[in-house]
Amino acid sequence: MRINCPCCGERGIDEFSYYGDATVTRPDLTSPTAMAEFVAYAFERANIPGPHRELWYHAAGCHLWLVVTRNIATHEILSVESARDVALARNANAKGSA
Amino acid sequence: MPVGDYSIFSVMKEALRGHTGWGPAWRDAEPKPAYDIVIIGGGGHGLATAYYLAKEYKAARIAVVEKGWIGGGNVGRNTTIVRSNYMLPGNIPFYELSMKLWEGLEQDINYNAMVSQRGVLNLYHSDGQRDAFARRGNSMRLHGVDCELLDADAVRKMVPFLDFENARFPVHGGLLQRRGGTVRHDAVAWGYARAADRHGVDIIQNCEVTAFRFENDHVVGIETSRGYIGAGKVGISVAGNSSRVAAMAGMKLPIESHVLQAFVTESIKPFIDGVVTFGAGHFYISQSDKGGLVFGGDLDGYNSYAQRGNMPVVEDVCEGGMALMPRIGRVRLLRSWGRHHGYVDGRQPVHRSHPHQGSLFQWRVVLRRLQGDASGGHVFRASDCTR
Amino acid sequence: MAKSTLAAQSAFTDLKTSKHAALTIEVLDDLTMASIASSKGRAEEVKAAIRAAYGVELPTTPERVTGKGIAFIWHGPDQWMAIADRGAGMRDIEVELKPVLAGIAAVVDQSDGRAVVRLSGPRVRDVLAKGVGIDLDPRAFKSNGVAITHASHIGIVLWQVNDAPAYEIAMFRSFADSFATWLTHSAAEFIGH
Amino acid sequence: MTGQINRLPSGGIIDRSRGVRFTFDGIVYDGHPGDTLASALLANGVTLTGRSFKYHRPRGILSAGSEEPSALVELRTGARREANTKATMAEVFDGLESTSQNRWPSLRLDLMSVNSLLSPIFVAGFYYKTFMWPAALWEKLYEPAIRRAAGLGRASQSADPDTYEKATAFCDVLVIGGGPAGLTAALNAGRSGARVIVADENFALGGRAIDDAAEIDGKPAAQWVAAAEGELAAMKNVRIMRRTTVFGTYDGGTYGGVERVSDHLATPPAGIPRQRLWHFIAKRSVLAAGATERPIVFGNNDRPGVMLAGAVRTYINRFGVKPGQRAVVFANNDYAASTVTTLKRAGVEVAALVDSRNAPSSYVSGIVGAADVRLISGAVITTVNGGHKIKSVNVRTADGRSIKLDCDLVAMSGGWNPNIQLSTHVGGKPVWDDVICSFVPGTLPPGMVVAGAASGALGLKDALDGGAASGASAAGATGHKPAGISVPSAVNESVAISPLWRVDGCTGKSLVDMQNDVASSDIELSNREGFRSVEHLKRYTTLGMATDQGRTANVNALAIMAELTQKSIPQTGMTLARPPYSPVAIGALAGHHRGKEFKPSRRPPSYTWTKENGGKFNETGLWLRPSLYPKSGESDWLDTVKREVNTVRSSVGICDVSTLGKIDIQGADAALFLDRVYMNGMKTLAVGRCRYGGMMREDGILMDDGTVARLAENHYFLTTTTANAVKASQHLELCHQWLWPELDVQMISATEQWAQYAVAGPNSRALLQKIVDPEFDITDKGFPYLQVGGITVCGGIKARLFRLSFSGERAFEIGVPARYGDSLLRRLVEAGKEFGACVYGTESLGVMRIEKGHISGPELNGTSTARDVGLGGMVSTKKDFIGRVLGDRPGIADPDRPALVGLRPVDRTARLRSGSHFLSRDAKPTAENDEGYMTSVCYSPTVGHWIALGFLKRGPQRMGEIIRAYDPVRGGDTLVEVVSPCFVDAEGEKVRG
Repeated sequence: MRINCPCCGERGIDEFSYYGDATVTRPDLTSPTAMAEFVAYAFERANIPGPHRELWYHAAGCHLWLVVTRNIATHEILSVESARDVALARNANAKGSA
Repeated sequence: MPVGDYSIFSVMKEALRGHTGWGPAWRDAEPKPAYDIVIIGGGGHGLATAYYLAKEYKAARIAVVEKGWIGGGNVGRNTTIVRSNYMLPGNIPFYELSMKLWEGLEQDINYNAMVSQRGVLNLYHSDGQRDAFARRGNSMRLHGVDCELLDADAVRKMVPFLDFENARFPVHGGLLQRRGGTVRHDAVAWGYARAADRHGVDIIQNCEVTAFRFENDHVVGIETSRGYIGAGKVGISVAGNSSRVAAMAGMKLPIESHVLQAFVTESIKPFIDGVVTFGAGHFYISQSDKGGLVFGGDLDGYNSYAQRGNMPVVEDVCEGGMALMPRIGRVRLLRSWGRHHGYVDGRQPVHRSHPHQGSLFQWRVVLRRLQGDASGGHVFRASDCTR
Repeated sequence: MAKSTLAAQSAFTDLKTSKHAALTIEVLDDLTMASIASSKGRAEEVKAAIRAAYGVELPTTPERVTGKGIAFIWHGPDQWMAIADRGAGMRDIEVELKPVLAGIAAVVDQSDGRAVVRLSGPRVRDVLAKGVGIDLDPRAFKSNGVAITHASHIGIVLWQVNDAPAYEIAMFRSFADSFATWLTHSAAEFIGH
Repeated sequence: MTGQINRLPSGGIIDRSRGVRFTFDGIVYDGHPGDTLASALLANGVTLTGRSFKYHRPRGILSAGSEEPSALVELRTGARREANTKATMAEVFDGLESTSQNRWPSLRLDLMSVNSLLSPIFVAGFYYKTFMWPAALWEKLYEPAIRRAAGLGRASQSADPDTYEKATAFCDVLVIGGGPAGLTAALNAGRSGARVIVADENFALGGRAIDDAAEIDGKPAAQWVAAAEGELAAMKNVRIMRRTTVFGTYDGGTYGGVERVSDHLATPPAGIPRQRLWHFIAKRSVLAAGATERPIVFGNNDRPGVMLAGAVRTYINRFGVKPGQRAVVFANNDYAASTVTTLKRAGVEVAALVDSRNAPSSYVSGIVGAADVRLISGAVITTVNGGHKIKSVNVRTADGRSIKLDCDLVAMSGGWNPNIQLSTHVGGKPVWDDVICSFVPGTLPPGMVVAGAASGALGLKDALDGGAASGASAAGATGHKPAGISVPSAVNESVAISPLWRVDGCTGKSLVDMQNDVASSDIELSNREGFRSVEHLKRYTTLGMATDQGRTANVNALAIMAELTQKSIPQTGMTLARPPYSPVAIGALAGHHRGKEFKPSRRPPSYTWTKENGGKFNETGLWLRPSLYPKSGESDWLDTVKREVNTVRSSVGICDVSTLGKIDIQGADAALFLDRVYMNGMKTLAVGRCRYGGMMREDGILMDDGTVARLAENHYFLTTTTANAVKASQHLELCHQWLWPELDVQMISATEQWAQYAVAGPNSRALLQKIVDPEFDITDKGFPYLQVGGITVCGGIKARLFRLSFSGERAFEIGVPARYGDSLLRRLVEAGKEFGACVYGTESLGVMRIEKGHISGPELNGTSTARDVGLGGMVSTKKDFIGRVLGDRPGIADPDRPALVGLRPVDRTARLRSGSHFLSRDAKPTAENDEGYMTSVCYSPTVGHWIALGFLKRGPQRMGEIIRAYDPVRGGDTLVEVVSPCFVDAEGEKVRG
């Protein structure tokens, strides 16, 4: 598998380390159901074949965290984004909707 | 009427008439409208579960439904090791029960699964690792499980061909479970299937589950590619597909499906006796009764349903192999394969009840461990029918 | 600065340098280096400050720019590594850059954190191919190109100095001798042992 | 020596001007460069090459390529001995030693061939049904016997003396196979300017064009191939790789290849590896791997002398060897008919062409007519007669008569199977092609096109056309426009076929998988017992699992199973191939990384000095950390540790702590960021001060600990443990980039910039005073405990000084730029002489931290919480931080969980051992009574006996209780007293003053 790092270009997966699901969002400590939310955040996963948004780290490269959308049934990589950019957009949305 | 019991006598008898008297090892059953218990997944755990259930509850109507052919999942894709040398309290009794079942398995199911207790030796390479293994070994002893902590000399005597001279991480010793070993993995599935079948279990192949049917929060049956099948209880035993099947029942599991590659070499004359695991790299190895070196190492490390891995892990495992046993350099890797299995932190089987009220619906997840197949079936049987 | 009585040790204690026609291996021990990481949202100011001080444009892609007696190597988004010869004057890039980038970037001395080797000659790409998974063909990688990657399990930053071709490779100092072992092994085919 | 009796006077592409001398089973033979071992043996009239796996049937050479299932030999001797080498792929060289396998005592007289007589018992799966009673005998008798009998060749018992390499190559177009399709693909892609790699598993290009002595562009194929090769070699953008097998397709256009760099030489030349593993990264690939001829399944079809028809042509055309004197050709297709012509041309008598089809095509009639060879249509060979050598074959004619034809060679052809394996490795599904009666590639891996025989285009013209078009299109897809497609002229052979998978009514075993001795009857048994799915068939009979990867067996087996179950072949299934395409040496896959180079070693700044002074190292992750500095006169490590610890506690010692992870954190939000990643507060840390800190994982488990120093308002410098440095840095980056990207934080690793030494002991300040430049005040008042500051040492070298202590003594850590690390250590040692200072390693460091009850790796073991290790009080409740919520989840917040205590033996002379479990004093040793375990132990020179730390259930409430430390794996069972984990200076006075 090769991942097209937005900074470094395409590299073999030996340069990256996989972290996991990128669709979960860290809950708010002050939520009344914080414990249940954190349990879901830390442990529960959809894990269904097909496109999967997931975090990878360019460990042997530029140290960028990436959001990779990858079909986990075929290993086809559909998109690669900087996690920071995705997170900033997520935060902006959260603010916008707040 | 096909030949019944397997034995050297029946084999000799059949040899004289060209083996024409053997019948199917198990019936290729057609689905009936309803069963008391339906097990989804015809792998090691599912078949063992059906067998132990059928053996104990003779009147129960039981079926195993399998989307492809039985034994095609993890039970047919692992590296054949059986052991109970785990550390954490919950695991040892589970796998030790399995070990005990393995030990009497062949007579119990009348099938030679070639359980071979040639020992599992986990090497350690530092004082810290030694202490961790001592802790594990003591834990095993407290559970009544055999194990020995060997020092470097004892290891050298046992496996003199390891790299003791030029190692980057020298071998300091090992934890040995003599009762650990290997089993012919396919035969586990076939043996349980045949034994379950002889107890009246319907094994329904090429039957894919597409949905669950619930009434009042109780499961009443499953929709399949071969029609609706009513069920008093349903067990899920589908390894890496657990999330997918559980999702049909509206459940989310603490699991990702990861791929683990395994490897076998060309057949060579006896080369290594028991199972050896490298404590400073991702490599473990044994030799099959056919002569192939069977080895594996680390997960590929990403979520996957593809049942195949990539090159970095192949290389990583072979690097571990060469570091530990530099005499395997000219032995050729013949075949690699991947299996996907559920992965939880700690990588252990998960037995859980459905969160819906009443817990009338059971599911279980079978992970990578062949070791747990026998006890998984047993434990599941217990949890299934004692409530 | 008072004259210190401490002696500097080369990062490469075991590497045999080479002047072979096929492959030249040199150790660059006397460098001063610093990491630069722009403060949040201040990258343009950082570029402007460097432009003003050194007359070069900091790259935003994996490239190297060279100014008078200094080079800047892209090191990730809004991050760079400044490199210069230390020389007899004991130049210290961290000390030099801190006032230039005060308040707009973090500057951290790396002069001793990295070991640097220079490889050049007609077989250099063949040698590097034995451990580096980067396409160094002239069509894909040019002079001043930069790659952060690994070589034979050792993290490196590699940049192309010229079309000879010559490359410089920086790695964490502690890895230098393992890198040297790999390099010696890989180069043996072309330059002997 | 009998001489090369079967060598033709001319022909082939061997180098007749030179000879090579080799041995097989100790007998010396001659061959030529360009020979394989198989061709050279055949030239010398050797046809018996080995014994089969299970029944020890005599075996010879079936094929001329990597699909060879039978002619497997041991090559070389001693440490270089390699088992199961295909004689058809091994190049001969001067001095080559080869040996037959799986026979005892000799190849001709193999006593194990008694198995053949027992073959009625040894059918597929027989062992599953037997050897069960009595149970004890399985392990004692049956299995050892099975294991001894199993296996083919003998692997070397010594470490592999050769070296291996790995390399990566990038290209626009990877052409897999250098036959006619591959060459036209490479030429057309190359001419467009694309970067092309053409890899062929053989040592010579040309493939079937040469094997069949075809005509291309009106010239003999060899001439055209040489010209094509010349043109390719002249292109700078093309790389020709011979002896290179592309063995696997992986995701993302990655292909694995292995180059047999030196296998054709007696030993690799200095500096050259034996083999090289290639990672090919290709934008596009052209699979032109050709096709493998199928055997036909009939009685004794595995006898030496039964060969594939194509192989017969290859031996004659490529190697100038005639594989027999009198041949019968047996085929179900047109393509094989030319074998007759080839044989005749080589002077081999052809007894007949036995064609299973009732009505021979005009193509076949034309050929046999011209060659004046008897054609027996609608006929089959039922049985081969003869053991080590063929004597004759029985032929059943169309009208059912049996006739006997004398011969010593059978050339058979059941048609051709495209070599589609590489198209299926990443999930491509092949499809059935009724025209060629085999599977052809269906869905392809991204970027792959297939050409020539691999695509099912068996004819030469089609292969050349397909190759050219594929090469051009693949290059075009990478942005290289060819000027036009150029294809040489050639004629298609007729490949018409009418399937014949097996001959019924045979006597003798009809082999399907020759290497694994799977016969047609085994497939019948498999069907009878319900093992009908292709995967069951394979696993039950071991069919297709041999070193040829089922290339000669799988399709025949499927067809037979389809026949038995009355299904079509595609309905019956297809086993998907998995890498490798042909077996790859493990050494090649490991490359450089073995022995000391298994992993890189990280050397700390004190490495040289430690070596010079006889210090020992231990492996901590990749680091080699000095562990112990024995002095002469010390009898064991404990003596050394005692001296080192006593020296530190009474005077001063020096320890290299450079390996700790060091991260520089700056930015306006640095304080806030650290507050969120540490469980304790960091905002409140004053500038110029240090604080111990702990990090959790989000699940509430303790991840790492270290110190945080605040160098300026927005500037922190933190350390991680040596073992967790990489993990911690990755975690912090995740927090920064993914969780809180809005924060202004810059994180830069500075681990390697600083050589850092702990200087510990009552005299530490006095010693440092001699190093630190005089303008800096490092008195207890001016530089108190937990102070940090920038200073200079030794006349102006910039340095950082920390007042930290792991030992519990007054102590400092001093950091200087790493290049001065060696020199500074020497200076410290020199300056320390007046205090009797010592340098100490991780052993003494460990002892002193245990004496102080400080946690380390054994306590930070991935399952412990802050509470477990006694740091519960540090956990902030005033802020959010990673792990805050789940750290309180029911499972891990259980107050009954084992927690940190100190332990000392009741009998003070007793030794303690880490890993012991705790039991109440009188409790039985059972799992239910397990109350925790000992994590760290040491002999404490300071208190004069062994001490320990451990996790004990409700431990902190059990001070003074006597419990058992149970250690059956080392025969230990010691009574210990539960005490505070801090054994030395509990009030912490020494550390401050």
